[in-house]
Amino acid sequence: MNYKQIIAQKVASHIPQYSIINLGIGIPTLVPDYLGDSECYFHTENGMLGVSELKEEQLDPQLVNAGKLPIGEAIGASYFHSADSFAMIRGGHIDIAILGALQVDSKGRIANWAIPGKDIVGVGGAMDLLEGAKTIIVTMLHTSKDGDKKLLDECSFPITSERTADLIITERATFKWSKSGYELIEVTDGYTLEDIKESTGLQYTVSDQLVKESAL
Amino acid sequence: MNYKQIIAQKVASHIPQYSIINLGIGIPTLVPDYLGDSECYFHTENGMLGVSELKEEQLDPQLVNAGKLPIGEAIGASYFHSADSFAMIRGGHIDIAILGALQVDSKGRIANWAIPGKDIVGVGGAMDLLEGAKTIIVTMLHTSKDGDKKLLDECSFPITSERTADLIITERATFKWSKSGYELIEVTDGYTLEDIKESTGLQYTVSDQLVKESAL
Amino acid sequence: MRNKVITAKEAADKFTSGMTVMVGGFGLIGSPLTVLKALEEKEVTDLTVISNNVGEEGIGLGIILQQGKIGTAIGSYFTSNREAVRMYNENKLQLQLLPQGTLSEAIRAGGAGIPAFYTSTSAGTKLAEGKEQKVFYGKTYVLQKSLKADIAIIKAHKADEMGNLTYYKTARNFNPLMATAAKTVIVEVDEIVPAGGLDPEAVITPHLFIDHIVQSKATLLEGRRVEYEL
Amino acid sequence: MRNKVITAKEAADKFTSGMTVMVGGFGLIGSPLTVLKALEEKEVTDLTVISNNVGEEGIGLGIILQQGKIGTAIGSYFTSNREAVRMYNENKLQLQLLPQGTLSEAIRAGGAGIPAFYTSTSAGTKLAEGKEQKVFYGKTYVLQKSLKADIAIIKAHKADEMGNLTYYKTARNFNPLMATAAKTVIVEVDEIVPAGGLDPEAVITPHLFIDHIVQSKATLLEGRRVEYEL
Repeated sequence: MNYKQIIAQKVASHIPQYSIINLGIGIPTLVPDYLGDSECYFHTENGMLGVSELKEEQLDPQLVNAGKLPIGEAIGASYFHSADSFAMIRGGHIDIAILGALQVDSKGRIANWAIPGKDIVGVGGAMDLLEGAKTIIVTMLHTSKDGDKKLLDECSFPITSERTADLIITERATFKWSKSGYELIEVTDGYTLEDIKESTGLQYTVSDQLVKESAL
Repeated sequence: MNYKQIIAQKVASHIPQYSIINLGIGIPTLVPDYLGDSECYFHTENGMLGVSELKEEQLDPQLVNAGKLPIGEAIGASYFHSADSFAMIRGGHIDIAILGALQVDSKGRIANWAIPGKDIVGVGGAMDLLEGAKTIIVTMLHTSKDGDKKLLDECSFPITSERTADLIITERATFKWSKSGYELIEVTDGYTLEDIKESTGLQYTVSDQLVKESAL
Repeated sequence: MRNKVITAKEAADKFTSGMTVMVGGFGLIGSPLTVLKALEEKEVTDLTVISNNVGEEGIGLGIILQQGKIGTAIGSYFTSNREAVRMYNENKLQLQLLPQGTLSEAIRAGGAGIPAFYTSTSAGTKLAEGKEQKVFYGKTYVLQKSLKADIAIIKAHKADEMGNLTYYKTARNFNPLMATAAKTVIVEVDEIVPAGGLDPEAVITPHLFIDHIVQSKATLLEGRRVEYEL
Repeated sequence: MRNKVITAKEAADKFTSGMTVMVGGFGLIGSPLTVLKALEEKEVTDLTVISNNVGEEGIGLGIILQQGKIGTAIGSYFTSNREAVRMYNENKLQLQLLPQGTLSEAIRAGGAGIPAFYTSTSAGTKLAEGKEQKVFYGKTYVLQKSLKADIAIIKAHKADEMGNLTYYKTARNFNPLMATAAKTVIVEVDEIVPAGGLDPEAVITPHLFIDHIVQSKATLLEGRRVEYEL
């Protein structure tokens, strides 16, 4: 498995059966591959509940997800206009949004829509999803290609919302938001607690449970 | 023709072809009988465009107008929920609302939802229609059964909206709202200008056109 | 697939005293008559009911009104149930009156994560007294806060097993809105079809809004009469 | 019945410089491609365009962007048309960015007679700077004013001759909203059927919103290509 697949598989392990899920572009779109028999329903904010994997014979240029990529239609699907779709999101009717992020900070805030010094020319549905989804799962590589930290004490990029992300899942580790901030609940085989400490700028505590597991 | 029919016929003469019309309960429901070949479309605020006359064989307890009376379904009808229905009304998409009123005053304001000293226990869609319809036509008997004036300098009943009514049509006369207030534009055969003056409390001017007609 | 189908009695058992409840329908039309009938047997008091009317005297929502289970009613037209007016006069019922368009929009807003909106409806009238107002483009608007509930009981025509819904003619009214604005949503339907049995383009309420489905055992007849097959 | 059918050229002739125009579609999906193509020949400048994106480079709305006919674009995601970004940098285009949910709700509000509403989306971010805010139940919300237009050009699947509309899959998107929020509404459709040819329960846009109907002559193909049969 490559890094993206590792992340997608870890995300899948945190998803309860029957969840209503909105998938962001990139790594999140791989998550359904790892859900196995668990029945979940996929929402896309351009106006559909019941996204399914695309089969060749279904290809329809007018049936796309929020990344404008072709998708399939599951049994029991439905279509709605953009205002109704975002009413679902903002109104708290989506169980889980799985998003990518450029940065996350110790306050649980994510940055995923703008880069300082570059023009701010697109936001899409990211802010609405962060405000409205009941659970936010962030998927991202732990560091940049150059090894720069992306899990920071404070985001240097503009934040997307004041809302805290519930889970941050990277190829190295999983952090869960709790009353006292992020808690490291899982480390990928092959990484040590020291590895995580060195590559992570945001403040976190180590879960009791995790310590036991890594002591094996 | 009885008084109600006289009023309904007069209203019909003011309705352009292809109008989208919302009919209040009572006299307004008689208006379609006098539209002849003029094609109009009827909206009912409980969620339908395309109300038609009820035919016996169509009787369906789940197909009703805003007065909860059974109606028919015209060709090209559509159904929608209450929020979309009132979005049409408030958003200015209904050409004409034909309403009953208890009182109208010199400022063009109508009172049709509450009576002083009685409990205020119902408002329905009256306020929304007054705010949103492009043209308001008020139908009413000129005076109460006891001869009390209902067209007054100022409403003694609580007003329904600050919005001015465009046309007031009674069994005796028609008043049209203009920049300088109401203008008497028509008097029913059998009534004199003096009759109207005596039975009307609201301020109005007499249209030049009307004076010519009544001089015949 | 999760089994969403429950009985009317099971639906009634989800009610507890003091709850805020949305009830679909325009009078008896599009009202969840079977669930309302089952509520007759449920001991519960001091409900706050959000509904356009409170049914008819002793029918539909009027059943539990008559039993004294409703403490407050929020709606647009109570005139059609004389019992509601009488109980209001006897101080046995609180009433909150909203214009019908403001009521329906406030329910939609509740489901759509909008805490408040502005409308010109009621500005300058008795119903706007005490409400926050704001001028936009020279015109006065009233601030209306959204409405939400603990439970919504609604009526639809068909449900598939997943909970996708279609409605029937003017029985649609407030139902699709209330489906979005409560923590628990119970729909009473004329017919339950298999998953995939409804046209995806014609689904009005997507299944994510629906928690429980009840098979209707009530038929609305002419003259505001109801026939139950219980 | 009034004849609402016009040609794409007649539709284009309704545009004048300086107008505010809503254009349906999520990128090219559900975009009125035939009318946009006809606008290529229409001399018009300084349009304010309200649309989620501004099409693709040189396709759809991108055609008239390239021609310099758009002065300001209001939308949620301009990143997908690099030409828009380039023109913005060269000061040839003004951009106003809104979150997608705020954009769609503002258009709905424009059509629904709601001058403004509150949303928590964007609160605490750069996009909320300079906007009026208000606290409800301890949380901060941003005031968003509604959007309206002089003309809306939208895409639907089928129209009956009266102008009732149905849509096709995810090509629905912003179209039903824009149908409600402009003084003149022009719909481009795949098929025109006789009055009464659509199921009243499945009509998404009732005919009262539609002024003109144009037969589509464009087909969206794989890979964001468009084929015209002009």
